[in-house]
Amino acid sequence: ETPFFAERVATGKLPAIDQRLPEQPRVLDMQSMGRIPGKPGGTWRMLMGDQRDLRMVTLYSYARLVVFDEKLQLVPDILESFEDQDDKVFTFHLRKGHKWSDGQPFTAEDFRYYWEDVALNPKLSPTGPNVALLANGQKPKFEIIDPETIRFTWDTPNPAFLPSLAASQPVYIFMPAHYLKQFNPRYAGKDDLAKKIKDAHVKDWSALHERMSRQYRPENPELPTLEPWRNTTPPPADFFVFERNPFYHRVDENGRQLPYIDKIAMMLGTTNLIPAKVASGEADLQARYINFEDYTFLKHAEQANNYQVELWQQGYGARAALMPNLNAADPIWRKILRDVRFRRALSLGINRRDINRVLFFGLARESGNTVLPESPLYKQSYADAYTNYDPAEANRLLDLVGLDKRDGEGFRLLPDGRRADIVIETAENDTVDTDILELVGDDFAKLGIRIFNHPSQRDAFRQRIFSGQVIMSMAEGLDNAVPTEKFEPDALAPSAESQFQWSRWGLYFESGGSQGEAVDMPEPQHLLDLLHDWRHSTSDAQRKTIWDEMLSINADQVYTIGIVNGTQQPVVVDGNMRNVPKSALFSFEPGSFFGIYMPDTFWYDVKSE
Amino acid sequence: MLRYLIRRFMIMIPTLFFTSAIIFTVINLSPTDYFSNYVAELQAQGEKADMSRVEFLKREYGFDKPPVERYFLWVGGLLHGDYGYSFEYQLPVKDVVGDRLYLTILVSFSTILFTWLIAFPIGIYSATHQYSWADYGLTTLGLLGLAIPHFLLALLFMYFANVWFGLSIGGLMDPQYLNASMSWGKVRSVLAHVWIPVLIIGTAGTGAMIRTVRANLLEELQKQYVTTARAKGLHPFRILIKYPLRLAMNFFISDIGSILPSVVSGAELVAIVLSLQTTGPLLIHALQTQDMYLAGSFLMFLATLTIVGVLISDIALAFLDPRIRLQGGAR
Amino acid sequence: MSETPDILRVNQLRISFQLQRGALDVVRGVSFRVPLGKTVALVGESGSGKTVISQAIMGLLPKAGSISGGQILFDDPLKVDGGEPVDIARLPRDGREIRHLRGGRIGMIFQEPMSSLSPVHTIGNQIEEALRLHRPIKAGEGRSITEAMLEMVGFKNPHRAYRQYAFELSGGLRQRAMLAMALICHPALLIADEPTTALDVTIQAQVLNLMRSLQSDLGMSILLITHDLGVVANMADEVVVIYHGEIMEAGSANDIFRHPQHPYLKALLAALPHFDMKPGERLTALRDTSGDLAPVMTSRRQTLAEQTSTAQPSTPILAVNNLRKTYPGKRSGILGKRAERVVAVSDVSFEIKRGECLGLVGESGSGKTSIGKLIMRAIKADSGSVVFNNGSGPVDVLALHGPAGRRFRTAIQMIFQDPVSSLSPRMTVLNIIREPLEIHNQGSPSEQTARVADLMSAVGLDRRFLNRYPHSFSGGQRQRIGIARALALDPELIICDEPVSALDVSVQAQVLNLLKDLQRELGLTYLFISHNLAVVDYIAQRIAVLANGRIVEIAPRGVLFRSPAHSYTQALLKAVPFPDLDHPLDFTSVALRGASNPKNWAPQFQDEGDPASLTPIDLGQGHIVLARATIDRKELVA
Amino acid sequence: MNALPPSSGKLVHYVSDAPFDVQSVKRLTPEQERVYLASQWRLMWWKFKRHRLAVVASLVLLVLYGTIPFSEFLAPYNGSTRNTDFIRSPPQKMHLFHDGQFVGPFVYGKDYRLNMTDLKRDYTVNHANLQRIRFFCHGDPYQFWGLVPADVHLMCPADGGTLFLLGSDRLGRDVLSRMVYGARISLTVGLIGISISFLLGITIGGLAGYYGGWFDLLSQRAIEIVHSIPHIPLWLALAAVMPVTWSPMLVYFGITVILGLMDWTGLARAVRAKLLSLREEDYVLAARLMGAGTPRVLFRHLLPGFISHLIASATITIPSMILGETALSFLGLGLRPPVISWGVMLNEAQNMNVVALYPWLMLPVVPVILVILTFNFLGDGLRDAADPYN
Ligand SMILES: Nc1ncnc2c1ncn2[C@@H]1O[C@H](COP(=O)(O)OP(=O)(O)OP(=O)(O)O)[C@@H](O)[C@H]1O
Ligand SMILES: Nc1ncnc2c1ncn2[C@@H]1O[C@H](COP(=O)(O)OP(=O)(O)OP(=O)(O)O)[C@@H](O)[C@H]1O
Ligand SMILES: [Mg+2]
Ligand SMILES: [Mg+2]
Repeated sequence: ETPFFAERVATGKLPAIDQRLPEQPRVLDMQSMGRIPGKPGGTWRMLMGDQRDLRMVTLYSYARLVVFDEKLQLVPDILESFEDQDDKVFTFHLRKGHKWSDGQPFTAEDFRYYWEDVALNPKLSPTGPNVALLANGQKPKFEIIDPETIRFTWDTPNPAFLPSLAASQPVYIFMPAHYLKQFNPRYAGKDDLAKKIKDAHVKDWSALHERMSRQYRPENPELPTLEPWRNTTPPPADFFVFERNPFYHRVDENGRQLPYIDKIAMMLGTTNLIPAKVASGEADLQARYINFEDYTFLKHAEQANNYQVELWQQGYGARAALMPNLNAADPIWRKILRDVRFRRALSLGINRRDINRVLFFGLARESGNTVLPESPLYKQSYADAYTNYDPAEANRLLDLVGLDKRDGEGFRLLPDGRRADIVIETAENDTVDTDILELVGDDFAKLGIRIFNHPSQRDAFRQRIFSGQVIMSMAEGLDNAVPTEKFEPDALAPSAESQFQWSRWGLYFESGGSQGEAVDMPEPQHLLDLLHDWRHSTSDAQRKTIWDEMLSINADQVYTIGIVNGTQQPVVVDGNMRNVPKSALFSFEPGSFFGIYMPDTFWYDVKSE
Repeated sequence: MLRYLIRRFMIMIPTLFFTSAIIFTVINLSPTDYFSNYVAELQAQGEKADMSRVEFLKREYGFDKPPVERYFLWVGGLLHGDYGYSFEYQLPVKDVVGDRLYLTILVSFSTILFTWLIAFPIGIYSATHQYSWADYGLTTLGLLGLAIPHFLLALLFMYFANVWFGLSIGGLMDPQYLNASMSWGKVRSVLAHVWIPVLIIGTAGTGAMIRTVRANLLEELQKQYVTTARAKGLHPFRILIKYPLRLAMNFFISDIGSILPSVVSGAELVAIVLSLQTTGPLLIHALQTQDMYLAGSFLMFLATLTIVGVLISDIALAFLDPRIRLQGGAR
Repeated sequence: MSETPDILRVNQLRISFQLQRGALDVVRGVSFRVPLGKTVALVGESGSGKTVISQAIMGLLPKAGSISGGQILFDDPLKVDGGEPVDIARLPRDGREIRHLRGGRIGMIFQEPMSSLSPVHTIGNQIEEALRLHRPIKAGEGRSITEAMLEMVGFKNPHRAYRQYAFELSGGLRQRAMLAMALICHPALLIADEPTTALDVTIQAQVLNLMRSLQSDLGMSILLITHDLGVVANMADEVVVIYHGEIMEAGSANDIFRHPQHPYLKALLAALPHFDMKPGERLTALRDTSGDLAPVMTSRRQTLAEQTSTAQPSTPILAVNNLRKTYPGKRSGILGKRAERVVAVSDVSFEIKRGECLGLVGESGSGKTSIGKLIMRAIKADSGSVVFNNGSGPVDVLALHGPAGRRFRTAIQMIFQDPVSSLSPRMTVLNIIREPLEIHNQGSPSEQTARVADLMSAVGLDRRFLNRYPHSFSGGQRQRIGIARALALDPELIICDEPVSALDVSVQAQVLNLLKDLQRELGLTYLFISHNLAVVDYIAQRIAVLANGRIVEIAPRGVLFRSPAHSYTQALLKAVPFPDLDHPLDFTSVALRGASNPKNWAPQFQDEGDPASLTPIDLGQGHIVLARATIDRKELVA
Repeated sequence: MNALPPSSGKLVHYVSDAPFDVQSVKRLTPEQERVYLASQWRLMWWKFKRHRLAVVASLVLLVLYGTIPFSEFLAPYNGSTRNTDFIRSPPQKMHLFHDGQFVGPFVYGKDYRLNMTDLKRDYTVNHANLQRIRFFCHGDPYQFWGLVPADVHLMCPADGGTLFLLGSDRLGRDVLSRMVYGARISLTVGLIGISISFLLGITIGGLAGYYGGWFDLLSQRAIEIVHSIPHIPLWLALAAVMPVTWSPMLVYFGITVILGLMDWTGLARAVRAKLLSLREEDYVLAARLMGAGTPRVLFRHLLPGFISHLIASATITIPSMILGETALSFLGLGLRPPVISWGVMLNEAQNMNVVALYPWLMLPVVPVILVILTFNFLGDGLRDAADPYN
C-alpha cells in the first residue's frame, strides 16, 4: 500500500490497493530497464510559464492507450493488448477492473461515448472526427465486442492510427462518459444543465462540455483521468498541485503501484526567471525554459543546491534551418529560390563549424536538416549533403543562378537590378537565433549577399509566410528527427501550411485543393506521391524505402538549409532523484520530452522520512 | 460645490466612453487575433491545434461579427459589471483577475507609501538646504534610482537577495503559500518578499518625487506668507509643516489621480521580471496573446481608476483648498 | 529730558547684500530711535532701504542680506529685571530669543497684504496661532480673544471673519487682519511697512485711524514706514528721512514739515501735488528729466493744425453714452446658485473734448478700469455706446471691425496701471516701442527705429537704453516706456489707467510733468484714471467721480474741490491726508464709515432701490451731480 | 552719518551735512550696469553658472554628444567586429607599469581555455604577453560619415593583440566600441521624440491656455484620456501597427515617434497652466489692444516667457525617452540588432547569467545613468536659471 493513501484507505475513503489496480496491471521490470525499484513519496517541483503548460504533465506522464518504448516500438499501455490486421482492423482489449481516477470503471462505454456523442456530434465537432480517425477520408466502423473489447475497422489501411494514439499529443478516442454525461443534454436533466451553464458563465451546453472535457490540458480538476497524476487545483492559479492517481495502472516488479512520486507542484511565473530559480534549487526535474546558454550558470550552483545538470540531446532535425520560401510572392525571388543551385550555394556558404564553436561550444553537429543518427533511418550522406564550407563553390553557383551582377559595394544584384538583400524572418526574439543569423550574415556577406533579421510575433510571422510575403525564414528543422518507418513522413513532403518552405503547397494539400497553390515542381510532387504511397503501404519494408527516398530527395534538393542539430538541452535533476537517464534524447515527438523515460518510475532516495 | 461635483461627474462620462473606444481600438489594432496566435504557439511546439475546436471557439466569442458590434457588446457588458471572458483561461475575466488584484493593490500601496516616506523627508531637506552638499548628494541618489532601468535593478536585486539572504527568486511569497488561504505564515511570507518590488518600483518614483517635493517646496518657501509666519515667531520647523508643506500638499493631492495608475503600470515590467503574482504580467500576457476581453477590461479598469483618481483628487482638493471649495471650481 | 525711554535704538546699522559679484551696501550707518509709545516714521523714496531696515529689526533679512555693522537694541518695557537691552543684530537667525521677540514683542505688518496671508488657512487660525505662541492661554480662550481682536481692528462680524479665508476679504480687510495678527500679543513695538499703499484714500484713513487708536489703547510704539508724506504728517511724532541707505534728516514732525532743511527733503515736499496749486504750476521732480518733444511734434503739429481747421471745436472727441457692464457673479452657497451679476459699470455717460484731460476718480473697485477697457474694447459692453470723433465724423467704437477697427487702434492708446506687468519682460525696449508700428506696418524698419529713438528722447529716456530689457529700468522709467509705446502711433486719445499709483512721489512728479507737457505740446486728449485726488487735481481739467459703477459727480476741477456737492465726493476729499501739519485728517468723520456705501450718503443721493430714480442734475459751470430728480437744485449746493 | 540721539532725550533736528547728490541712487555700479544691459540669455547663463553641478553636467553632455560624429574614430573596433577567440572575455585592465617599469599604456594578453565541465571560457591573464596600445593607428576600416573610407582609430590593440577594455560580448565584440556606437542612437532617440512631443504639447497646450473655452475643455479631456491609458499596451499596439518590413532605421524613427506621442500631455498641461496665468498679464492685453494677432501674442509675448521652462522640461524628458527606449527593447518592441543602442545592449544583458557570470555586459547602464543624471542636473540648473528676471 502506498503510504500516501494509507490514511484514506484506513478511513474507508478509498478502497484498498488490490481493489484499485486492474486485474492485470502493467508491470514494469525496473531491473531489466536498468533502473532501480524505488520507494514512494516526495513532490516533484517544476517551473512553468503559464497555464497552457499544464499540458506538460500530460506529456511527461505519457500514459496512452499504446506508447512507444525507448526503442520506439509500440507497446500497449492503458490497453492490455491490441491486434492490428493489415492496418485496417484494430481490436483493443482493455484491462479488466481498470478504473478512472475517481474509482469508476473504465470500459468500452467511454469509447462509445467519445465516438457517438462527441466525434459524431456536429455541435461539439463541427468539422467531424479527428483526421487520424479517417483513412482516405472514410470514417471507421466502431464496434463494441464486450465491455473490455472494442474494434475500429477501415476499408483502406490507416498506418497512422496507432502512432497517433501513441503520440505526445495523442488523439483521444475515449472520454470519461460517466462524468461528462451530466453536461450532455442527451443524458442530463434540463434544469440541472441549465443551472450548470449559468454557473459557469458560458453560452450553451456545448461550450460547457468542451470546457469540462479537456484531457490534454488538465484544467478541470474534476475530470477523471487515467494518468499517473491528476490535477487538484482549479484555475486560474499560479501554483498547481497534482496528486497521484490512486487507480493508476502501472506497478513495479515488486508490485508497488506507480508513480513513486506522490505529488507534482507546478509553479507558474516569468519564464526568464526560471533558470535562476532552478539554479537556486527550486525545481527537482526541469528542462523546459532552460537553455544551453544557462548551463554554466546552472553548473556553478550545482553543489550548493544539490542537483545535477545533465546535457540531453535535442531532437530537432536542425536547431535552426533557413527556409527559402518556394511560394514567395515576388516572382523574381521565387524563381531564384526554386533554383536548387541557389539553395545549395547558400548551404555551402555557411561556416557551420564557426557557428558551432561560437554558440554551441562545438558540441552540436554540423548537419543538414534531416534525421538524427539515433534514428534507424539515418544515413551520413543526408547529414553531410552540401554542409561543407565552400565559399568558392557557393560563389560559383550564385554566378550561375543569375546573380552575377554586383553593385559598387560588391553586393549581388537581382536580374531586375534590385540588390539581392534577403530579409530573414524569425518568430519572437530569441537571442540564439539572432546570433546565428548574425554569424550567417557575416558568411553571406562574403558571398555578396546581405541578410537582415526581422523577428516578429509568432502569428504575424506565420501569416506573412502564408501570404508569400516572406522570402526566407528561419525556424527549427524536423520536429521528429528520430523517426522509424512507422511514423508518417509527412514533414518531408508539402503537406501542411506550417511548412515554411512551401506553405501554400501545404495548404493546398491540407485543404484538399480548395486553398493554396497546387505543386508545380517535379520533385515536391514526387515527395507528395511518396507520402501517398506510405499512407497506403502495408509493410514496414515498403515504408522504409519510401522514407529513404524522401530523405535523400530532401537532402539533395536542400529545401531547408539546416545549420546544426544535435544541440544540447540542459536537464536539471535533483540530487536525490533516481532513475533519470544521464543522457537521452529530449524531444517533443517522439518521446513527450521526459514521458518516454517514464517519470512515474522516478523516485527520491531520501534516507529517513 | 455640489454643482462643481455634478459638473465633474458629467464630464467623466464622455471621457470614459472615449477611453473605452480607444482601448478597444488599441487592442484590436493588431492584424491577428487570439486564435491564430494560439494555433501558432501550438504549432511552434510541434503540436497540432484542433481546428474544429478553434472554429468552435471563434463562433462562441463573436469573432464572426464586425468589430463595432463587438465593441458595443463589450461596453454593454461592462456597464452590467460583466467584464467578458478570457479566451486563455476560459473563465470570466473577473475570476481570472481575482486574487491578483489584491496583491497588486498591496504592492502599489506599499510602493506609494514607501515613496512618500522616503521622498518627503529628503525632498524637504533638500529644499530647505538648497545647494548644500547634502542636497546635491540626496538629489543624486534619488536620480540614480530614476536612471537605472527598472528591469536591470530588479534583476540585480533578485540575484543578490537570493545570494545574500537566500530569498526565493521572484514571486511575492514562498511557493507553498500560493494557493493557501490567508494565514500568518502567508502574510509573513508576503511581507518577506514584497519589499523587493516595492524597493525597485519605489526607487524610480522616489527620485521623481524628491524632485517635485523639492521644487514645489522651494517655490512655496519664497512666498510672503512664510515670512509672515516667521514674523509671528514660529519655529522654522512648525512653519514648514504648517504652511509651505501644506500648500505643497495640494500638488500631491492633485496628483493622486495619476499616481496609482503610474505605479501600477510602472510595476508591470518589474512584475514580469520578478514574476510577481500581480496583474501586470497577466495584462502583458493578455495583450501579447490577444486575449482581448481580458486585456480590454483590464485596461478599462486601469483607465477608470485614473479617471476616478483624478475625480477623487479634484474633490479632495476642493475640500482641502478653500479657494476651490468656495469659489466653485474656479480653476 | 522726556519721560519716555526708547524702546528701540538702531545704532550705526549697516546692511549689505551679497550679489553675484561683491557686496552691495544697502543700509550705510543708519541710526535712529523709537521712543516708547510714540510713532516714528521712516520716510524715503522707493529702494532707499526702508524695508530692509525693518527686516533687520525683525531678524527677517533675506538670505543674501546680512548685518555688517551696528546694533539694534531692543529695550523691552516688560523686562523683569530691567536688564540690558537685547541687541537683535547679534541674535542667531531663527533662534529661541529672536522667536520670542518676533510676534510676541515686536509685531509687523508687511508691505503686501495680498500675499502675506496663507491662502488655505482661516484668518482666525493664523491670528490665533501667534497668540498661542506667545501668551499662555487656556484652551477655548484663544478663539474669543482672537475674535475680540478682530472686532477691535474693525471687522463687523468677527465671528464670521474668524472662519474666513484671505481671498474672501478685500485688500482693506486683509490689511486689518494683518494688523490683528501683529497686535494680538500686544507687542511693545509695531512695525508697519507701507500699511496703506495698496489702499485707496478712504480705506487708508480707516486703517490709519485704527492704528492710532490701538496705539493709544495698548500703549505701543510704532515704526511707520512709508513714502507718503501725507500719511506721515498725520501719524508721526518723529520722522526719519532716509535716502539711499543713509539718513538725510531726522527730527520731530514739526521740525520736518515746518523747517525742512536738507535738499532731499525739500525736493520730496516739492514733488507732491497739492490742491492749492495754481493752474499751470509745475511740480518739481527730484530728478527732472524733461523730454525733447521736438522730433515727435512736427508730424503731430501738422495734423493738429489740419484738424482744428476742419473739426468744429465743440464736438467732443469721445462721447460715452449709457455704458453698462456686468460681470458674472461668483457662485456661492451649497447649491451653487449663481449670485447676481456684479454691476461694474452702470449707465455711465460723459464726454471728453479734444485736448482736454478728464479725470476719473473713485475708490478701488468702483469700475474705473472697466470703463477704460470698455472704451478700448478690451471687454465687451452690455449696452451703451462709445462714439469717437476725430474730425472725420463720429464712429461707434463698439461696432467697429475690420480695417476701421484697425485704424481705430491707432487712434486710442492706453497706459497701464502697472508699469511692471505691462511691458513684455523678454523684449528689448526697442522692440516694445516698435511693436505697434510693426503691427500697423507704419514705415520701413529703419524709419521705425528712427521713430522709436525720437520717442525715447521725447519721454526723456536716453537713446542708449534701446537695447535694454524692461527689468533694468526703474518704475518711472518703465512708465515712460509705456508712454512712448502709447505715443508711437500718434494717437489722439490716451487712456491713462492709474499711471502713477505704483510710483513714489518723486517719480510720480516726473511722469505727471511729462504727461502734462505732452498734452500741451501735442494737443493730446486724456482720460486719466486715478484714485489719488491730488494727482487728478493736478493734471485734469474736469473730474468725474465714480462710485459703485456710476458717475455721481462731474465738474471742472476747481469747482469740484471748492464745492463738492455729492456726499461721496465730500467723503473722498476728507480722507485725503495732507502733508501738512496744519491740515490734519479728520479721522472721526471718515473712519469706519464706508464712504462708498450709499447708506452713508445724504438722502438726496440715495436711490432707494430704484437706480432710475437718480438723474444727473446740472448745477451750472458744467457741474453735474447725480441725485434724485425730485430734489431741488438749491438743496444740492447747500 | 548721524549720531544716535540719547535715550529718552529729546530728538534734535538732525540734518545730514554730507554732500547730496540727487542722481547718486540712479548711478549704477559697474556690476549693476552689467546686469542691466544683459539680455535674457546672458542673465540665464549667469544664474546657471552658479549651479556648479549643472555646469559640470553640461560639459559632460557636450563631451558625450561630441563623440557622436566621431564614433568610428573613437572606438577601438567597429561595432560589429567579432573576435571568435575572445568570446565573453572579461575586461582587460590598462596598465602603465610592467614589473615596476614604465612602458606606457598597455594591456596584458589573455589566454583562454575551454572548460568543458561547465562549458565556460576561462581566461587567464598572461603577464608575459605585453601588448602595447597603439594610438592614432590603423585598425578596422570604416566609412567616415558614410563617405570617406578610413581606418584610423584613436587607439587600437597591439598587432595581433586584443583590446577589450570593457570586455567582450557573447559573439566576441568589444563592449566599449559598441557603447561608443550605441551613443549615436541612444543620445538622439530623445531628440526626435522630444520634437514631436514639444510640437504637440506647445500647440495644444498653447491654444488651450490662450483661448480657453471649448478647445480647452476638449484638449483637457484628450489629455486625460491619453493619460489614463497605460503606456505599455499603447506601445504594444503601436509597435504592432508598425509595418514589419520597415528597416531598422525606420523602426527607430517609429519608436521615437511613439515615445513622442506618449509624452506630450505633461507638457501641454504645463504650457496651458502657464499660459492661463500669463495671458492675464497686462502686456498681453497691451499687445492685443495694439491690434496684435494671436500668433504674434503667442510667439512674441507669451512663449518667450517660459522658454526656459521649456528647455528645462526638455532636458528632463530626453532621459525619460532614453529609458523608454530601453524599456521598449525589454519588451522586444524596441530597436533590434544589428542596430546598436544602449537599450539593445542592455536588453541582451538582462538575464541572470550575465549578472552572475559576465557582469561587464551590464556596463552600458553606466552611460545611461550618466546621461540621465547629467540631463537632470542640467535641467535643474536651467530651471533655477529659468526666470532671470525674478
Ligand atoms: N533680497 C534682496 N537682494 C538684493 N538686494 C535687495 C534685496 N532686498 C532689497 N534689496 C535692495 O536693497 C535696497 C533697499 O530695498 P528696500 O526694499 O529696503 O527699499 P524700500 O525703501 O522698502 O523701497 P519701497 O518703497 O519700494 O518698498 C534696494 O536697492 C534693493 O535693490
Ligand atoms: N473680470 C472680472 N470678472 C468679474 N468681476 C470683475 C472683473 N473685472 C472687474 N470686476 C469687478 O468689477 C468691479 C469694477 O472693477 P474695476 O477693475 O473696473 O475697478 P477699479 O475702479 O479699476 O478698481 P481699482 O482702483 O482697484 O483698480 C469690481 O467690483 C470688480 O470686482
Ligand atoms: Mg519697501
Ligand atoms: Mg483699476
